[in-house]
Amino acid sequence: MIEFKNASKTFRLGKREVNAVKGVSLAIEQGEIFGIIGFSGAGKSTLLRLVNLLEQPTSGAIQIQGVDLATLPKKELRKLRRKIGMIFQNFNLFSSRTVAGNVAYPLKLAGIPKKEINERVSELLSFVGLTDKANDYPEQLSGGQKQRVGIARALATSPDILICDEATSALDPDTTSDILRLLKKVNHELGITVLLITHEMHVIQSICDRVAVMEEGEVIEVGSVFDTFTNPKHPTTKRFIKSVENDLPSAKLLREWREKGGKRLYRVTFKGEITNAPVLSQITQKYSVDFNIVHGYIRELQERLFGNLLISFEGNADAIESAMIELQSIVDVEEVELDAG
Amino acid sequence: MIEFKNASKTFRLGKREVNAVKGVSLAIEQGEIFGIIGFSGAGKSTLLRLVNLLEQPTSGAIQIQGVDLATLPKKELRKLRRKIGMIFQNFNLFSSRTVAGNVAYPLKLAGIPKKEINERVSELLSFVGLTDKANDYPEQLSGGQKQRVGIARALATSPDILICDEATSALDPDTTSDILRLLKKVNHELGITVLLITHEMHVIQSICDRVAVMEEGEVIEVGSVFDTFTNPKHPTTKRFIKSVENDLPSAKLLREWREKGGKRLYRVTFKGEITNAPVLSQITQKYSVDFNIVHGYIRELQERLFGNLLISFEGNADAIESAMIELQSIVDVEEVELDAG
Amino acid sequence: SSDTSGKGEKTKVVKIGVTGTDGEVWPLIQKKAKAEGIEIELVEFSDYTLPNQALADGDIDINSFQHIAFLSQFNKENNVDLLPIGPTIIAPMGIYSEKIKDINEIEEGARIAIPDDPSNQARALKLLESAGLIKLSADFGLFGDPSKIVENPKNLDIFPIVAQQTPRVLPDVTASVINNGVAGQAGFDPVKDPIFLEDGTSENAIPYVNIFAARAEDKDNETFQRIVELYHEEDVEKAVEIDTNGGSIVIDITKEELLKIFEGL
Amino acid sequence: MRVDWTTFWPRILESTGETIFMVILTLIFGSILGIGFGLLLYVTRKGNILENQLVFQIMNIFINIIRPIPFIIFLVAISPLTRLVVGTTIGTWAAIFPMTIAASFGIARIVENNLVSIDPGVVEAAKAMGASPFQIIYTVLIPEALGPLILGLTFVTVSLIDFSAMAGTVGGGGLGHVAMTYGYQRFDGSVMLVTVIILIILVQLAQWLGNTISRKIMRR
Amino acid sequence: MRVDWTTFWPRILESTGETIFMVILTLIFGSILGIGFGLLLYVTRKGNILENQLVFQIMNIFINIIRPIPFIIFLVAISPLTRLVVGTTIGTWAAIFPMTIAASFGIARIVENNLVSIDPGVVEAAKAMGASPFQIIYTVLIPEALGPLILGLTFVTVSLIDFSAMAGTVGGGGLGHVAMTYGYQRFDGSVMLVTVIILIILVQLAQWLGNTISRKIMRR
Ligand SMILES: Nc1ncnc2c1ncn2[C@@H]1O[C@H](COP(=O)(O)OP(=O)(O)OP(=O)(O)O)[C@@H](O)[C@H]1O
Ligand SMILES: Nc1ncnc2c1ncn2[C@@H]1O[C@H](COP(=O)(O)OP(=O)(O)OP(=O)(O)O)[C@@H](O)[C@H]1O
Ligand SMILES: [Mg+2]
Ligand SMILES: [Mg+2]
Repeated sequence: MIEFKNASKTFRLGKREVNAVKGVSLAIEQGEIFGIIGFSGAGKSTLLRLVNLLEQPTSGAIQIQGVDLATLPKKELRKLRRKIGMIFQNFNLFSSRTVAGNVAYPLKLAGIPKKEINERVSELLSFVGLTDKANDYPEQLSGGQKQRVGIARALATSPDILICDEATSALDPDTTSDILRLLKKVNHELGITVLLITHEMHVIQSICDRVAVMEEGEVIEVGSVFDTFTNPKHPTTKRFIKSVENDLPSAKLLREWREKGGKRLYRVTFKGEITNAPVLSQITQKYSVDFNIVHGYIRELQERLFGNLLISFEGNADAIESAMIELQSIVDVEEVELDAG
Repeated sequence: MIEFKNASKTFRLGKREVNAVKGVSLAIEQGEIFGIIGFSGAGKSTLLRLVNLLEQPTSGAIQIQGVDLATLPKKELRKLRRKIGMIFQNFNLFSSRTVAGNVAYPLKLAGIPKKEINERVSELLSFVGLTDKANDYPEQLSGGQKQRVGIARALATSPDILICDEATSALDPDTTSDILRLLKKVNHELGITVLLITHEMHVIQSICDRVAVMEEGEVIEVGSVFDTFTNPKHPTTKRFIKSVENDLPSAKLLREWREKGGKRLYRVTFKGEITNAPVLSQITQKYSVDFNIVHGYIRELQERLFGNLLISFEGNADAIESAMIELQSIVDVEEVELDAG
Repeated sequence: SSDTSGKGEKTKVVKIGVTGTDGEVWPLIQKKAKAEGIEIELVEFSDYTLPNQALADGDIDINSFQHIAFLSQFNKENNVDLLPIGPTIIAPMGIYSEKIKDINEIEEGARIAIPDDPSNQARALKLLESAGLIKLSADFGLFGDPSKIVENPKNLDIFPIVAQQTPRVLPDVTASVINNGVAGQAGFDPVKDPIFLEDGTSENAIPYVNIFAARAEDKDNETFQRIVELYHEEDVEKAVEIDTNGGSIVIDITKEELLKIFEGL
Repeated sequence: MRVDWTTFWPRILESTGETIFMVILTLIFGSILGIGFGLLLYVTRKGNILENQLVFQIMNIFINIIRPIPFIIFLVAISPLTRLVVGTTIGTWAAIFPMTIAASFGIARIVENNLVSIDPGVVEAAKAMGASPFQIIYTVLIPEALGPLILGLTFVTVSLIDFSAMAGTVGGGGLGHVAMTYGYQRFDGSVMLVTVIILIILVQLAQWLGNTISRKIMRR
Repeated sequence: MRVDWTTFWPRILESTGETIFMVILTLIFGSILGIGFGLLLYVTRKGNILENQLVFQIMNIFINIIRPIPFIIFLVAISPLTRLVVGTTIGTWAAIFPMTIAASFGIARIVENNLVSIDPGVVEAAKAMGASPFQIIYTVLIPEALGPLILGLTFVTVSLIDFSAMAGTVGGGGLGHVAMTYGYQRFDGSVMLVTVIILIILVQLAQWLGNTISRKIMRR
């Protein structure tokens, strides 16, 4: 378990101070995949760097399995660090080592025999799809290739904790899925705790258990991914999720819709089991109302379905009214202002 | 207009050759926002670096407004480069200059008076939200902050062409939208041609006019964003789009669905005007069939709507059959194998 | 010295510290000594302090590079007991010029280059005094420097410089005081070219007789004496003359005389 | 014979002044020349902005011809040039000229050495913005390498302080010369000690200055 | 009188051998010491892996005390140590010892200087992987700085070839000594020319080797 106890980090720039992390208290459970999101500059990377004491907290403490890192003798700290894999935002590859040499590095530190190292390295490289680049040097790689070397290197020693600072930002969607699948697999099979920063909400959605939202050095919201995405509380979280979910069509489309004398629009949101029942279809048939889904999605979040649809209903106004009342008793319905975009 | 004429770029690594770009012919229209996607290492960055001759093509030519760059005298080439803004994948900020100094650099090169430079710089910094970091140095910035400096620097001279190599990969969704909105604005108002690489499909969806897909140095598909996303042709493109669109729920959910004796599932896809008609609702009412949308989305692509829904129909088998036939005459319908996940 | 194999007719090895400026002279002496069963091993230094130190420390057996005055100074400052065991040469100093033909043509404010190592510097100043150009203080001694000039009627600009540079800077000065050994090697005729020449046999010049030096306990070593004698044979004298273009003269005074002068300093 | 310290102090002060004067001037002229040569070496290197094998090889060989020549021989060899430029071959200025030439070649190597470790990405960025090779040199290469460059120049300065002892050869004076002629050659330990201490103080000052400036520039 | 070339050639060859011998040995010992000192200076610097103001300041000052002392005075000052270590204070070995000490301090600065430009990110990565300071030094710092470091050592080698002329002071021989005593002091231009040409050839070889190796390591 990783626990931040009122941890703060302040950078001093001449006379100015930058409070990168402000009194964060957070507990990450063993075997959890924990996501951190937040605006650029919110302090996410700094928070992560506190975990293995790459950055000393200005105040507060960080505990791993109940051990306060700051109290550890240097040797113990190094031992502990070997069990923490880290993928850096800017890769930090050794320019003097080949791709294979970079991946082998932590294994060498761990004193693993050469033969085993070679096997493990080629296994990892084949996984990240860089077998043919094994003998190339970092500056000869594309951005995503560098990132994959960083990933392979962090995974090399099969760490207990994996810290990923935007580990898939330079990867195409397909490679990203591969990596995420792997992360999920190691998490599942080996119980690795994963702490990751990402700006890609679908990464959070597809592998995280819980997510924390940071703003100006503070954690402003923590919760399960499902709760946070279906029911964000803090305005920043809402803005964040909105910006990916994109649950309204563009202002232009809405305007066109209104100009064509468009009917009233309702937002219908629902989650979990209810998604599996033909509720809409049944109620509308009952009241002989036609409906049209204009925009929206039904998608999976942490293996549960979650829907957010923009629907227009057509037919007798009273019938629509009644249908809405019945619908409201089962799912969330709210009318949408057409000029809200 | 930017035109690649059978352009190739080969890197020589000792005896080995890496064909990063292979005979690419491509024309990017003036004032277009053109996206490039592809696997990591596909040659996207290299292709972009050919545009301003940061990389000399091994064969073939690159023309801008009909002028072959390779034939330009050095001085002319430099002049031309000043009209091409470039955002680098790894930022390439000047570590010896402050944030403001980095943004001011291209303006200084252009010989703009100091006062104007200061105004322009603070305008740009305020736009990218880094006013308070003006006097900091790159190594004191977070990843996203660095990227924003790179963006501000590329936009400083109001170039005619903007080349963005994963310009928003390190940015949170909210900041990304801001940047994209700006790109769209400058594209619209000043007619800037934008050439961008991204791994974020929503970036392509929200601002690009056309998109090219690269694989192993070749362009394997080019087309309007709407066509490419709604009707991908090349298997790679399909995989790519699938990986973001995520148009099937997870295998686990599908299995649960099947175990519960789930009914047959159909994928219904439709685009454009038809989305605005309550087709599903009308046809199902006509045949007294219930339906339930299990998974999917209706979203906007280049200001047109596009739907992809996974629907289960309940009721009399014959009725369903008839409904399907009528539906098929209007939209695309195909049955989904439950164990396809 | 060390015998390579006990006593008798076997070869004796003598390590001689030199400063390497004596060209063909040493190979000749080596050859001659070898014929008599003396193996001379030359240790070349390019510095004037270390050969004495090495001698005192026993790293070499005798050395030959200095004049009496220098050795006396070294003994006093370093509290060691090195002695002259035989003379070699004396190289009178001369005043040379490219610009004037006669010492009297030296004008007000003229620049004169002199060697900058302590003993040559003092000697050059004394030469200038004897040429009537300056006057030195009574306590000038063997190692005085330009600060001891008490009268400088022509306001001469006396410019100390590395000895080997004195001939090289002639175009930039009115005159240079040049050690004749150096002048000869630089291609001058040390007899005809100087516009003023030191009297090699004068009181003033005697402390500048070059010598072989040895540790006090070796002052009567026969092998060493034999080497001194070899130095004074005719063919060696000839070689010295050729080597320095006549600038250096092999000097013949007895060991006893030498010691007397040495003690008098 | 020991020096008389009551009259010798002014001499020491004067020599200190001469040393500082020579070192500073040599450093200034040597840096100008050396940075120029070093940049030339770097930019004409294979794959760099003004790649030119001919110029590079000529420079490379030329620098390597001058550097190994024992200074005093070099001094003699270029004395006609010294006379042409300075008007004389003796005195402080006559020492500064060959020292400058010699120092500039050392500086050239150090500059080249520091430029080599600049991230090629920033040079590329400047290129993409249409900077001319000249602009790249003075707006990118020099500022980016400045921190380590100052350490390099500090290194040279310290060498120069040692090196300036050679100035005595041509009557240039300086502390090193005093240490040699009044201390070493006259066996006067007190002169050696005093001059060496002053030299060490000068060097500590130079190093402290260099460290401070470079740390300020590098911000670490 | 000019030297007799028929008998002088062996002398030249022997001196060339002495010079190569001295430079190589000095370089080896000096590099070992110098790299050690340089690393110590770097890692104990403010903010670095073994930050230790005391050690850093002592090293820093110590190096600056030794470097500016005129070599010949330094030579005399450490001659008791030389005798202790080498057994004598004259000859080639007696020259190599003080040269090694002097060179190592120069190398220390050059090493420090090159380490300073390493990207702190890679040091951090190694730290995060649990590398000990010692492991960081030899698996990260040295390999990452190796390219420029080799250029730096080449620089020192060239200086040493020049410097080895000083070996003559203690009877160590070498080409520089021959150039000085037979060329400079005896005004024999042909000796100067020949020795200087050989010195230059040696230096070109050293520089070529250094450039080639460092280019190979840096891949540019
Ligand atoms: N300087 C170089 N030397 C050798 N090979 C190179 C060099 N630069 C790129 N390559 C190779 O060329 C290929 C294409 O690289 P490029 O950077 O264009 O890929 P990319 O499509 O931008 O990938 P990414 O999305 O990961 O950034 C890669 O296989 C890469 O290893
Ligand atoms: N070494 C440093 N010195 C000074 N300020 C720093 C330093 N490192 C980070 N900061 C500042 O601390 C704040 C938090 O930075 P951090 O890198 O943690 O942000 P982040 O949330 O990771 O952002 P991003 O998403 O852009 O990577 C930023 O304002 C940044 O400018
Ligand atoms: Mg970050
Ligand atoms: Mg790329």
